[in-house]
Amino acid sequence: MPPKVAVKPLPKRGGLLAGVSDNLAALMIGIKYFLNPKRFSIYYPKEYPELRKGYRGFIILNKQKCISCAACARICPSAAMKMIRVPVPHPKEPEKTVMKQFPVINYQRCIFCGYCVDICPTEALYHVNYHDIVYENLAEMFWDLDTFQKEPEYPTAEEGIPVRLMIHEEYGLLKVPAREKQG
Amino acid sequence: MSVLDTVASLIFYPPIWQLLILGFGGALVVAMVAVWFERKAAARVQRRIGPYWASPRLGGLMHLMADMLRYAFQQVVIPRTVDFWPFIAAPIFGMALSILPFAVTPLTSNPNFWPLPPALMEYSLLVALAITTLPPIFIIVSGWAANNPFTIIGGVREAFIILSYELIAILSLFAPAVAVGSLNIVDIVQAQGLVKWFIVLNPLAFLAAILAVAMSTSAFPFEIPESEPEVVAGPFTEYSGILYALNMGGAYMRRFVFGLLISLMFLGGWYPIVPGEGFILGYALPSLVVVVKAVVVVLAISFLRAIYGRYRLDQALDMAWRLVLPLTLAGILLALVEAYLGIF
Amino acid sequence: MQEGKAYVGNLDVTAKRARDILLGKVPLDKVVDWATSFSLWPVHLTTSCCSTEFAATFSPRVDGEQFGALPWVGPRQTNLIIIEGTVTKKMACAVRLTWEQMPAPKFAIAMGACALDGGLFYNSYNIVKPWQVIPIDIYLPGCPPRPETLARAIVTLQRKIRSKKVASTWVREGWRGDIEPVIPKEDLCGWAAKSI
Amino acid sequence: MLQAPSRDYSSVLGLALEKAKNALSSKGIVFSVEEGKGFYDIIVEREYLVAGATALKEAGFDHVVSLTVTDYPKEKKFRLVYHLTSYLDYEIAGAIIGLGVEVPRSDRPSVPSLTQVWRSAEFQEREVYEFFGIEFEGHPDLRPLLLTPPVAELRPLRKDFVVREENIYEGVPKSG
Amino acid sequence: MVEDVRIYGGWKDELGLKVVPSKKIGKDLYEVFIGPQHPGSGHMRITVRLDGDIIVEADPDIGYVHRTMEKLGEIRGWIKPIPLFERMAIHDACNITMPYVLAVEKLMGVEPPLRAKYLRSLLCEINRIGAHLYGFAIFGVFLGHSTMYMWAMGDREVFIELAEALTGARLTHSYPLPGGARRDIPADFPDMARRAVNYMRKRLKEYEKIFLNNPVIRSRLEGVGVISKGLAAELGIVGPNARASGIGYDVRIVEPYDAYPELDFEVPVFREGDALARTMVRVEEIKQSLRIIEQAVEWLEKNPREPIVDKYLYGKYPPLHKKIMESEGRAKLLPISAAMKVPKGRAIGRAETGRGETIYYVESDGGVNPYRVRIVTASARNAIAFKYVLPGHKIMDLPAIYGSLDYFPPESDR
Repeated sequence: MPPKVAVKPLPKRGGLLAGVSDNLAALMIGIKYFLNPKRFSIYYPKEYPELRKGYRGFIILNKQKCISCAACARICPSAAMKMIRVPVPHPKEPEKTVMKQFPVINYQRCIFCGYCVDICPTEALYHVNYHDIVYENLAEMFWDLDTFQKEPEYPTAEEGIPVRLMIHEEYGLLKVPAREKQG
Repeated sequence: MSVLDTVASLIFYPPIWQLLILGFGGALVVAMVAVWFERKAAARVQRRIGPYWASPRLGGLMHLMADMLRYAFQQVVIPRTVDFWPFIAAPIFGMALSILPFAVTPLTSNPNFWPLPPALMEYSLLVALAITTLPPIFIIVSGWAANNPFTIIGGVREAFIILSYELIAILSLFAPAVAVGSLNIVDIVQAQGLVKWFIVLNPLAFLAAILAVAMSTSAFPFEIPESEPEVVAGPFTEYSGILYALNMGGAYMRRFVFGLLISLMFLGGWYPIVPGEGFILGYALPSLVVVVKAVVVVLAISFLRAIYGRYRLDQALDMAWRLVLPLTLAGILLALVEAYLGIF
Repeated sequence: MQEGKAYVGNLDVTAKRARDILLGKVPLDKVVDWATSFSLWPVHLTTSCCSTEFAATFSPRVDGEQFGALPWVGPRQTNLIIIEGTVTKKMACAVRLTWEQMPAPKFAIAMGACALDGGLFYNSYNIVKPWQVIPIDIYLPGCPPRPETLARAIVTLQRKIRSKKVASTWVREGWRGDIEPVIPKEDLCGWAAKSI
Repeated sequence: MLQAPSRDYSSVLGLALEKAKNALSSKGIVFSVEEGKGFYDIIVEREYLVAGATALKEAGFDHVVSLTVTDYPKEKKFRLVYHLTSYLDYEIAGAIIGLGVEVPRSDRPSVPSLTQVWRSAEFQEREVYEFFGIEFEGHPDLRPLLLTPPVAELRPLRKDFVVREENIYEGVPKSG
Repeated sequence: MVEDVRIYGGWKDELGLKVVPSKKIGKDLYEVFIGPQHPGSGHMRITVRLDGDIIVEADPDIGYVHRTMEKLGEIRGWIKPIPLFERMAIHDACNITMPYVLAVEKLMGVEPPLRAKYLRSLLCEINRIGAHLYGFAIFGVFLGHSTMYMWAMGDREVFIELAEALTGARLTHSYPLPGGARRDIPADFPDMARRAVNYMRKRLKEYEKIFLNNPVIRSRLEGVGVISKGLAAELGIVGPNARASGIGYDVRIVEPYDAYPELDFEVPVFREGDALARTMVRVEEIKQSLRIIEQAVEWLEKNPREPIVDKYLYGKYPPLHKKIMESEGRAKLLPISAAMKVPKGRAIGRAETGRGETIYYVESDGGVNPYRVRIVTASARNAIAFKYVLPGHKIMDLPAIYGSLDYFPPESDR
């Protein structure tokens, strides 16, 4: 069945009777939700949503896998990723060093599009599944090579318990604990 | 009589006493609870939490205290373009006049605790209604004094709204007086007794009164003078800090005053408690019942925020003149019939 | 206060103590900071497309009102400005004017990559960076940041106000003078008088 | 009229081109057709622009979708195309036909405004005015639309306004 | 005070619903600036001149979010502009990038595999629902109905969860690529989608009770901001706004793309052209989008998984990439795509976004960058409606008209 255009009449409502019944219906549905709000709000610092595995959160570098191809820096739409040259031990002669280039990232600009992760030929870059970290100054947001290899501290996880929002037919979203309670 | 006695008698003179306790203390608490309920009930209907983290055990009631304190300590910006004295004076006078009706409303039938001398009590309804018509004038003044397109449009809208609701409010609150044949609030409450409440005997006037209160205190769906999408915050756009808090509080005080009047005129006042002798039985308990009924009315009006949007100005005026005014007149007619039948 | 002696005996000590309480402002500071931190009302200024996530923050998922933050209509009654993404040269004037209209103590959150270093528009000819226009307290990475990130920013700002006594210092000492915006107002709003 | 089955777009486009050609030739307008992917551009001389627009409007092309201007600094010209389509004429609805003119790249390039023909071109002509500096003669309200005057004076969409792109080693603080 | 005022309006209406008064009005007009810091404007400004309560002249002043998309599109290669253009309407991300991808596909002459087409259409429809719900939310605020705002935003989260499960990002999916899509559906996706569809159908009935049939709201919408069919065609109004005026125009029908020719759905059209009709079009479109999601999910579940990128690209995949595609359903990019070249030519790509038809004119000179990208979004074409529809209405109708036009400034300003 191909798509088609369908002209529809606008539902008309009028008259005193419809006016009274519509007012009552609106009031009733308000009272219905007042009595049973079916809410799924997250009490934020005490609860936080645990995101799915494929979520595109902060990007972390696995230095061992990096082959210095610079594809990530070239695909980055906001020029947040840059290559720096650092000395690393020579693969065959340990006392010598060679210059090798690695990516560093500027989270002032990163837009979390994940192109760098997808273009990396060796899967040296990966996402962590959290995103809610804030900064009080701009300089912290430029990650040098050491910071880029560590997953960032996640203060929310220390304060709260993880919950998961499930899609539910009755409630829309339903808040369930992400993990079993310990002990 | 010593000076101390004079001071004591002044302080314990019932109108001032009631004004201080109910006006500055009680009404402030009621306004806080009303705003809290408005936000919390709307949040429940809207499937979210509402104010919470300032005091999780009280359900976020302290957030309102925080708001009030924050306004109190915030900078008061007075733009160079405003008319200085009216700009400052309007919210203060508006607030003062909003709580003045507490000084004339009796909350018990025990004459020892009436705020006015018994001779004046004959006209207590008239006096209370007369005072309630004053505060909106200061809203208009504040709108004009702020000298900003939005405040001026807001002030004009307020004026339109006043014209339409004033008549309805007064007529619908007079309906019980017509039925009973007295302008004394105490008489009207006594006439209602335990069961013959006017909400049952005259639902038309009650509905009209509720609508009039919603209009006069710009509750939804009649929140037209402060309609955000066109006129930002209406007459209060330029106000900041404590002056804005006074303006905001004034509206809720007025709602509470009207709530008191409705609870007395339609909801049987202090019944089922029959006031007796002494402070507890004669004043505290009956007034508590009246206040609780008034709070229920206020909260019910606040709840409408979650259900309705706002009317357009001309639609609201149209509704007031074409629908609610006939309703009020029908209510008066009903009251006349009841008076003729001699129910009271 | 020692038994029975406080009122009559040692007037000096009592007066001093009273002065400490009233003028030392120790509890008053706490009250001001507490009240301000739980009453951060963001002004309605949508600079760019992060406003969708700003809207989502104040929607049922992460209800921003649970922190006492109530998005409000006019700048005069608010004390928080959330820069929602890119600030263009045309918008920068509005941002600055709104900031100046807000009564002190006031705070600012810059949201999203565009508001930090331009994000995708780092070399665009029509943007300015918000930290050049107004002083910013908290920065959020992401494009756009998640609603939880904005909630985190509000929580962090609340803690900052309480721990560093930002609001009470501001109340006592007037305008916060430590951060000067980079771009002067004439450069931001000068175009309004110009026409071609 | 509205019961649209799934149609073959290319045949509709062919029909629309025929209709446009007929309308223009009946007014005696000289034109050349250039093919693009999914549309045709009809390029006319500057003096025929208003007449051609009127003819196309009569033929059923009732609104402007896009006023597309491209700068060719090497050939010293702007290529200015009104991309048109139709809502009300069902036969050609959705087919994009461009009515174009080539403007020499002078100090103050100008073309006659087509706002009087298509009201929908009004804002787009203002946009082209600020981005390219092309003036539209007879436009009722020619002001910059999107940009502030200082930025609009740069004429940012011309090719000689260059935006610098960073390379992959640039802007890194010196650190280990 | 303004002298010598131009009077617009006086448009005759076919249905005889409204004729804007075009009387000559004297000097004492009242000028009100709505925006940019204004609860009723968003990121734009409308200069409104009032005669009493009646709007005489409205001058939309847009461009507060102009972020130079067309210029930046000329210097960023062929892949990088996808996230860039997405920022025009981030809650409608897949739809707004589709036309660009389609135009590049036309220039390159590639055709995505059928599975990728279905995936893209699926995400487009999820985004369309999200965009319409966002529109409802803003509309609710404009009419003072905060419950509608919260409900619509809350239910939008359901579809954002769906999109997040599919693409890994809440709003900015950057999902379509020339010749394919980026991720295949996860295993639990079909169940989630079906639950979301059933839930939304129930909720739409509740929306009717509290918002659409609410007498207060209806009185604000009926007969307000009427755009007749002729006026809509003359001003070039697009999308749901045009369909509310009786114009049965939808890119999914006139130039079908992706999987739409194979799907069964209707394009709802109303004739009234007032604010209520524009609202109802969106409600009906949500219903149709739910149908499309059901069909697309069923197709994706029924048919075996296949590579979701173009055959040529897949042929160049190293074994690791192929393994990832099979195990995670994630399409890797090849380093060549950072600097790919596209044959010379001109192409127009267009798609039906949540707010209407969006057109990208892409010109290539055979290099690594597009030579010219011209973007005309739906909101950009609807902006002119403010100038011609507002005059003659009361100032309190402004939010009702603004909200019903579903105007989104970042999309309009590009």
